[in-house]
Amino acid sequence: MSEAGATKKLLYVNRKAPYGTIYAWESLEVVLIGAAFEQDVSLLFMDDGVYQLVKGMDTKGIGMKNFSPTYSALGDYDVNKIYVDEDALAERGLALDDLQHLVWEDENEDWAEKDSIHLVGRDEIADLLEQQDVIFNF
Amino acid sequence: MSEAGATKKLLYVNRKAPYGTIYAWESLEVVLIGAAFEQDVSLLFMDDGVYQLVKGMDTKGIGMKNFSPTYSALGDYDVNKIYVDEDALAERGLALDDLQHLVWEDENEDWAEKDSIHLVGRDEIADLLEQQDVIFNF
Amino acid sequence: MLHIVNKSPFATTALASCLRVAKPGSTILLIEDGVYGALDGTRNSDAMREALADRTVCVLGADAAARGVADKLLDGIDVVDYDGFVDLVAADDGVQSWL
Amino acid sequence: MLHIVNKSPFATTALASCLRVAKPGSTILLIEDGVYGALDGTRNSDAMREALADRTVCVLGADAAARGVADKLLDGIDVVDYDGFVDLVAADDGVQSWL
Amino acid sequence: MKFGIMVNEGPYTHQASDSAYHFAKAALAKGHEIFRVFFYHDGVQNGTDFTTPPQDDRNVVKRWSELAEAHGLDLVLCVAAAQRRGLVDEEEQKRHGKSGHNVAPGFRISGLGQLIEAGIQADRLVVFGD
Amino acid sequence: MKFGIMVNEGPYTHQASDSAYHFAKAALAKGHEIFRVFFYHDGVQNGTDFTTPPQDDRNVVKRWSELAEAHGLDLVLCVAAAQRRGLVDEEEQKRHGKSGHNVAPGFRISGLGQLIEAGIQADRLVVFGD
Repeated sequence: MSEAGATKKLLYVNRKAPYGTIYAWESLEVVLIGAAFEQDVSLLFMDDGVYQLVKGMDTKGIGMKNFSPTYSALGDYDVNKIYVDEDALAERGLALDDLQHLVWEDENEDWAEKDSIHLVGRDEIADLLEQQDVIFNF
Repeated sequence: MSEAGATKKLLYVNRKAPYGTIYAWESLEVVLIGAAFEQDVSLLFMDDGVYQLVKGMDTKGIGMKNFSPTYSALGDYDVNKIYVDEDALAERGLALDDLQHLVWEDENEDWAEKDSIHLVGRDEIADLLEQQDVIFNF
Repeated sequence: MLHIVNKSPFATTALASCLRVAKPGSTILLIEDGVYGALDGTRNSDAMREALADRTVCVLGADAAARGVADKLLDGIDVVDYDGFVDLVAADDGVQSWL
Repeated sequence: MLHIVNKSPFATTALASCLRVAKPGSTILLIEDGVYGALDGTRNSDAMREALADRTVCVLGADAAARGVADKLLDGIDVVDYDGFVDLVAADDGVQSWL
Repeated sequence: MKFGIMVNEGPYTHQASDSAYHFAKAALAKGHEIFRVFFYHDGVQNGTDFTTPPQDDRNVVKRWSELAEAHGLDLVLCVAAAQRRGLVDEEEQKRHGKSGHNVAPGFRISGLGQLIEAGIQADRLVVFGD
Repeated sequence: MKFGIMVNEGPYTHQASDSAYHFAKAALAKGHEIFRVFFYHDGVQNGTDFTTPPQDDRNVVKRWSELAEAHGLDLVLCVAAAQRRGLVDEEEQKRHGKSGHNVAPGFRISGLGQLIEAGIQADRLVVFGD
């Protein structure tokens, strides 16, 4: 599994809300740096992690940097497999439309714009975890 | 309420398990220092805080100091109002007998040994919180 | 008295512990990730609606706005700023932080 | 694969989230405050008994002993030391920590 | 009114120090007095002047120092917590032979009695933590 | 087998660093290799030599330094996290004009790429945190 040069499947698991703790932001910094390594990268947002992708954040009142625009840059870094737990959304009263619309351009299809976010359920999450070579937890 | 010289009602609220985080231990250090101030002191253990008082801890395997013997010294510091949430115990399958037997000696009754731990329910906890001048949270 | 909750009800049991013992007439202030407890349409909304029947529930507006959820608050929840936070602490005669 | 849970099921939702997606045949290792999830007679015991039906559940013995609960474990739970922890990581081909 | 404030977590990782800062600032602006801000547990990390946060982020430590400077705030780091976590003033530097000292302006290291005193002397104690 | 270890919390407040240490020690004793221990978030505080914990407590920082010394462990503190939280080596001390430096023996400051590399090069990555 650790063959030099082989591409590995890397998963970043995000389960915490933004701003209350810094994990969401510092996790995103890892993803951006990690993109340069040209591995097979996925992101999973579950539990309160789904709140990281909510649109319309305005942090002026708490005096902290709003890092949420950075998510929309992920597509440019070829990070386009973003899995969101649909049950986590539902129990929080959220729909896909409450999240940022994250897209990427597929060079194999004449740069067609495609959605990066994929809603997944319990079984798909279980599979996703099992398929990885490396999981980063924050 | 902040009359100089007046005795205040101080409550230490402990809601976290020991060893996984240091709050239990460092909270106990505050209680010991605070005892010198001769205020009207109470301790409340609720939620996972009730695990702090479980007897028979043996920390050799994790290489951390077992600070639990210190609880038995609280009586000598005139800290003898120790309230434990009985519902928190019950949902954890614990009985009073699973906890350390904490006692104090009543100088007004010829140093009779008395129990420091008092089991309390929801309404008593609600009253206890309302009665305090100062609450320390950990 | 004033109860302060700074945790999401979906992550920890802090809000549930608070609601269990917060008396009628007391005030519950939701700050930081605690603001998620103030939202409508969630698994937690019924518990909060029940709290609103006999307790005052406030949310720190800056924390709700930061998280993009300021427009999703339950009816009956008061929005306060840091000045209002100070006023709540000054007005009540005790503060319990559900860390 | 190996799932590691280090939180009390009475404090956070980490164990519940883990049990929801840990597949039959996977291993769940409870460490630190996670060991409280391994105890018999608690509000959480039924969920753990259900997990034991088709998953392997281990507890780090040193963490259970530190907390004075080593004699309260559910039947069917394996006790491991740090050596056993290493073996579990080496044996399974993936590790997910439910922080 | 006289407030006491307790901060249990360090800068950046948890929002506790930010919330405490905004609370303190608002209280002072409304004419209240802050008797003391006591930093405990990882909260002592709010007092390190060794931080150099990114330009586009707030400087949590400096903000506390400036608030202390402007309002004569008493910012106290618990000595026991500071020793466990690596906060060293000039005196401790000499005693323990460290290469420097990292307590930021406006902060001082003192004992847990200062927390109890804050609880007793203030009209209200507000705790910020995790 | 080759392990990578990630530590997300600082010493003493959370057990994460203790668990990681005992895991690493056991792995080395069993003949496994530790490719790298990467300290992120508050985990960088594990690398401060400014701590002086009580005599009756373990010395978390020193324990890591000694394990590194004995086994040639690579202990890496994330530079961005270190700057936010006040970890300074001699180079950073000069650059930012601090009064000293507080990176303990055996630790080095480097970039996040070192974490990704550990994930790729190691057979297993184990994360310890809160």
